[in-house]
Amino acid sequence: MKKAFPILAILTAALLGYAFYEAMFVAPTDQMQGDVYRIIYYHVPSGWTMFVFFFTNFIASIVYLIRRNPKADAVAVAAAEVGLVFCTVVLVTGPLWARPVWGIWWTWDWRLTSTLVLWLIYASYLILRRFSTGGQTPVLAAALAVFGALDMPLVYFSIWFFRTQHPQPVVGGGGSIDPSMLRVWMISWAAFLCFGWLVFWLRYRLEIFKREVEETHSLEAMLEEPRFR
Amino acid sequence: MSSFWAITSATLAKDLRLEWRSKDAINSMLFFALLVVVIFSFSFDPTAEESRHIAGGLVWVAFLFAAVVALNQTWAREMRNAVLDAYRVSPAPANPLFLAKAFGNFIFVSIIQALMTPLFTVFYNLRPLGPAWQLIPVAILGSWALVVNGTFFAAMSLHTRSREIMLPILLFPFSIPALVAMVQATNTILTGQDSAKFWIVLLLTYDVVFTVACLLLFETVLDAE
Amino acid sequence: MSSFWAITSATLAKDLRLEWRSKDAINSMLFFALLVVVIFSFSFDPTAEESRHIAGGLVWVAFLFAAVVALNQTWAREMRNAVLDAYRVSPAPANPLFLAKAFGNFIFVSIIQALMTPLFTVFYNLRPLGPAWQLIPVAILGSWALVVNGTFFAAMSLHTRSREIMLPILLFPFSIPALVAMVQATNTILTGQDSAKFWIVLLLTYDVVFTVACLLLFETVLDAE
Amino acid sequence: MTHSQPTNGSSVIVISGLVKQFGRFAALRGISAEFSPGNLYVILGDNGAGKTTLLRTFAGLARPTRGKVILLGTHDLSSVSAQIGYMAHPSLLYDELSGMENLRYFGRLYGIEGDQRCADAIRKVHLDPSLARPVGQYSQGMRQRMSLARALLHDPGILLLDEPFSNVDACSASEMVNLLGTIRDAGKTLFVVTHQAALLDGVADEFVLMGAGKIVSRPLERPLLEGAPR
Amino acid sequence: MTHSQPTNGSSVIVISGLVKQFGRFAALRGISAEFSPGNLYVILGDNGAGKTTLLRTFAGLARPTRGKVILLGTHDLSSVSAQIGYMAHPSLLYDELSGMENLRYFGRLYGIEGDQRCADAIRKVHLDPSLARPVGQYSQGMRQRMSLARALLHDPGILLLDEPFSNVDACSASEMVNLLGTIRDAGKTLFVVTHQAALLDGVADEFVLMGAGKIVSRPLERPLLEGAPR
Ligand code: HEM
Ligand SMILES: Nc1ncnc2c1ncn2[C@@H]1O[C@H](COP(=O)(O)OP(=O)(O)OP(=O)(O)O)[C@@H](O)[C@H]1O
Ligand SMILES: Nc1ncnc2c1ncn2[C@@H]1O[C@H](COP(=O)(O)OP(=O)(O)OP(=O)(O)O)[C@@H](O)[C@H]1O
Ligand SMILES: [Mg+2]
Ligand SMILES: [Mg+2]
Repeated sequence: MKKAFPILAILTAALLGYAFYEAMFVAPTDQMQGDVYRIIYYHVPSGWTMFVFFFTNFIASIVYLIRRNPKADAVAVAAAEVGLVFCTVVLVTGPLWARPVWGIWWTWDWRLTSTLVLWLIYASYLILRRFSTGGQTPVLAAALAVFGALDMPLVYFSIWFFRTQHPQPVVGGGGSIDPSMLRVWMISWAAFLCFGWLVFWLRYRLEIFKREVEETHSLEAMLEEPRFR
Repeated sequence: MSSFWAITSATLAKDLRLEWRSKDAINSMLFFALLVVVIFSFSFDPTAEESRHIAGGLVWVAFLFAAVVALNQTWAREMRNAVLDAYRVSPAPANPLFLAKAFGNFIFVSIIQALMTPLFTVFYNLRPLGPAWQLIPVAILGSWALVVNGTFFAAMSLHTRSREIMLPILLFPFSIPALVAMVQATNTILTGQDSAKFWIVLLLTYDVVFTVACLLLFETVLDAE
Repeated sequence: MSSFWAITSATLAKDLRLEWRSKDAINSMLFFALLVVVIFSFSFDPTAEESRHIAGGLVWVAFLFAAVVALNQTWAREMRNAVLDAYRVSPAPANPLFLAKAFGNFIFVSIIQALMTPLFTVFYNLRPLGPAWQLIPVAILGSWALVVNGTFFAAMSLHTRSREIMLPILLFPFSIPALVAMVQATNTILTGQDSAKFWIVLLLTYDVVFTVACLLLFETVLDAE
Repeated sequence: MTHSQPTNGSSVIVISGLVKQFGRFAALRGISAEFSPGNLYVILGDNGAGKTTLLRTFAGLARPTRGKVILLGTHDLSSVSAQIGYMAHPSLLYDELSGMENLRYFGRLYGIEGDQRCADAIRKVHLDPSLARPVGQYSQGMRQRMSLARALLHDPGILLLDEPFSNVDACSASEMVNLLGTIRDAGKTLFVVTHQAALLDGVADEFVLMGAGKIVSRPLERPLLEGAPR
Repeated sequence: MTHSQPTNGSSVIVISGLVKQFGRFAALRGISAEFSPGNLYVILGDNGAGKTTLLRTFAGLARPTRGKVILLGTHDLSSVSAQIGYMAHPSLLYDELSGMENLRYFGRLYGIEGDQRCADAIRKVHLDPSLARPVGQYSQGMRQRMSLARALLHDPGILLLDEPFSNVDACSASEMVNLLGTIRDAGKTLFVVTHQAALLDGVADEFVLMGAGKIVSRPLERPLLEGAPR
């Protein structure tokens, strides 16, 4: 485990560098938007990665509710945190891009709104984890995660019913893209996924480690005699 | 199954009796809702044409906040003297308790709505240009959406620190889709520009999905210690 | 006199400690503020021209909501385990308790305001056309008006008998002048059409009158059994 | 240390290796024991010994951190909850309702209809079923007795009573003891936590002494008690 | 019936014709009595006899419907409240604060600065001042003792204790009794409501029996008690 990490880290860094190179220098310039569009190689992969992690959180929460396996809970926390970070990236790169292209930072467009809702939901998930007292945190959090996952389809399927300013999804939607751009997209996405997975893995290890430490402490506490009655 | 409904109705009857004795929730909701109506009518000219455009938002924000005030009280009553423990050791299943609480809150919110709607209509000089009867399903589905999730999250926030503020923190993000649907449906009906059908269907879906989810998960949340 | 302030500050410190048991409290408040603003933005189209006209109303409704959430909590804490009796048997006078509670709620509402104002400004694209600094006294005086009466009436409502009659019937008409003044002052400053001076003076008078009244009457209310 | 009773297929409660932790603090530190039906067990111990925590795990209100509780032969405590009567430190009653209204509600949770059984339960603890005053206005001892009535209402096979006699006057307490004796003689199993062991001398079948999260001795060599139990 | 003590200028508490009604129900039905300083009075009586109500009128928490309470020579109870220590059925403590934090706050109400006296009060009831756990997580008996510590904190001249020993284990209870004895010997006046009269046998100066809102007999002929009080 300890040896694997540096190797993976180096590989990921290399992949990220390569993706950066492809995005900045290899991919063709957009006819309408010029070079600003290159932010797409960060915006979109972050969006996809975020979905991957939120979905992981959902699955892990379900597993936890059924099996009550603490590892599933550790996966759920880690996934929610990493997912929230990528969601933040989407929410930051989106307006950065919107400003030159649409002329405004933000609009209450359904797609943007739903991304904000997603962010809020997972932020409240993490806040609940902070604030709940005692040993029931994982149960409550898992229940909340299920609610979050249920909210998403409602939010996202309604995209098809709206005319939004935001481009339609390429996969399953009406959008289309140049194949050479698609290639770079895929590379960036792979790089982001690797990076996300690496961070997630670290966070997961940390969580497991924390729990082990707590376990040891509580075992110690059990052995020592109480100081008073 | 019949005992399921017997317990639900017994719990609901008990809650209504308690509320009738103290009038806690109703009073604070009513007070708050009245203030909201008055504030808004003072703060801008309610006879203006555009009032119709924002009325949906006003009404539902007022109800949402009023509901939060009431929902915060729901479970507090069960925590005093640890009465909830008495429910938990009994063979009664968890869901009747949840349904009774949700129905109870639904009744409160409906009462507030019944009282406030005439006020709003008068103050804002509202006259729906679309089919007015559609407001009734919107009101029912919308209130239920607020209440079913609110009851669930209020139960959740029992186990947290700073309980009162936890409820809106959990409830608001999850109810945004429903809220948007309610507001849009109301506005569409009031302005009569479009059909509210899509929004009503969305609300209905939301209600069904979340009621089922609450019923499936409530026992877990109740028994978490 | 010095013991008066010592008790006030001890009580305030105790309340803040109870409230701030965790360092995350501020985070959760920030989040709460964000949610309220977002909820409003969904419900009203904030880019509309008239947003400036209704902004005063919106802002104060949001603060009122935050205040109600805080006020509901204030005395409930003292009733648990009958802790209030411990205060009443002590030689400490009643008013420090009242002031501490009012200050505590004031701090809470002020933090929410401080967090929410920038958010509102951004989301609603607000730019006061009148003298912006006047918003500060309006905010302070307005919050105090909300909080001082709210604390008093929340204390009254401890005794169920009086609560039924008192809370909506008294608090409501009494708060309206203050609310109107706050909303009008804010709107006037935002639109820059007029001078807000009259409203500020009205608020100030209201605050002084009601603070004195509360201090004079609080002991009676507290000792009523 | 843990238990000295022969393993017995018909035990009402079997616990093994029971540990309950609150954060870093262990309230129960590995308890194994068996309890046979039809007995009245008196649980003694210092404040903070873990008596309440033990009763709460029996009632299914606290989930053990480690270890098992088998109640009436099953792990699934909720399936046998109709057989459990639980009385706690707090009254578990709605302060704003009268005694009768309280019991009527709790009766419904157990499928009990009609006022007859509620009134009987209230009379058993020597209170007046027609008292209209809300429970919040009862005196402490009256509330305590009403709480016992709630626990007895559905005639459970296992009664878990957490300090039923505290705040109860001497005369009512001895009546309550007789009542518990009658219930035991009807074949029920009772667990009574108390600090007034002498009161139960006449009816207790076995004294269980707890200390620092463990069962210290059982049956108790009773250094505190004078008379021998039946 | 009412009292049999000679009227005495130096009485700490004089009550005459005390009536307390809750709606139509009279919890105190015309009590007159005097209590002299430096004594430990034990108040006995059935549940609902009015003991708690009597202590609450002494403490100024309940206003008599009729009749008078003169405390340390004055009618104005709030002017002598620094001389009163009161312990009730509920703990009068904030569940979310630790014991030390609780006492520190209540100390401020009496003008007590610094942790020394708070820690002393906690040690007096055999708890640990450094325990960081919030009081809500204490066991019932620990909370009860912490509540006594709160009442003792400002070293009051008159102590009103409502069932201090309920839920307290036998060993701690006898330590508490000794503590009360010491306090009495330091010249304070104590009123202790309890249902465990036998516990206080050794230290009580006088037993006061209440029944149905009246003082039934005083000094008590003690049918319930074996040993003679000092
Ligand atoms: C202002 C805030 C914005 C937010 C919150 C946002 C959010 C998102 C999200 C969550 C996704 C991934 C969803 C999916 O793959 O279905 C996405 C994809 C995308 N965004 Fe944005 N976006 C923003 C602005 C923009 C702008 C200004 C543009 C360009 C004009 C843009 C272009 C795209 C494109 C092309 C995709 C890929 C669509 C796909 O194939 O799925 N976005 N955006
Ligand atoms: N929720 C909790 N969180 C943390 N600690 C707890 C909690 N509940 C109980 N404890 C601790 O567990 C220990 C045992 O508590 P328990 O209530 O079981 O004692 P007990 O034997 O019933 O005492 P008593 O006779 O005073 O009622 C105590 O030290 C208590 O502080
Ligand atoms: N707020 C109230 N409203 C109505 N009746 C009350 C109220 N408080 C007490 N009572 C009634 O007054 C009577 C005396 O109550 P009190 O609490 O003084 O009894 P007590 O002697 O302390 O009993 P216990 O030993 O059970 O604590 C009881 O019948 C009680 O129901
Ligand atoms: Mg206990
Ligand atoms: Mg009493």
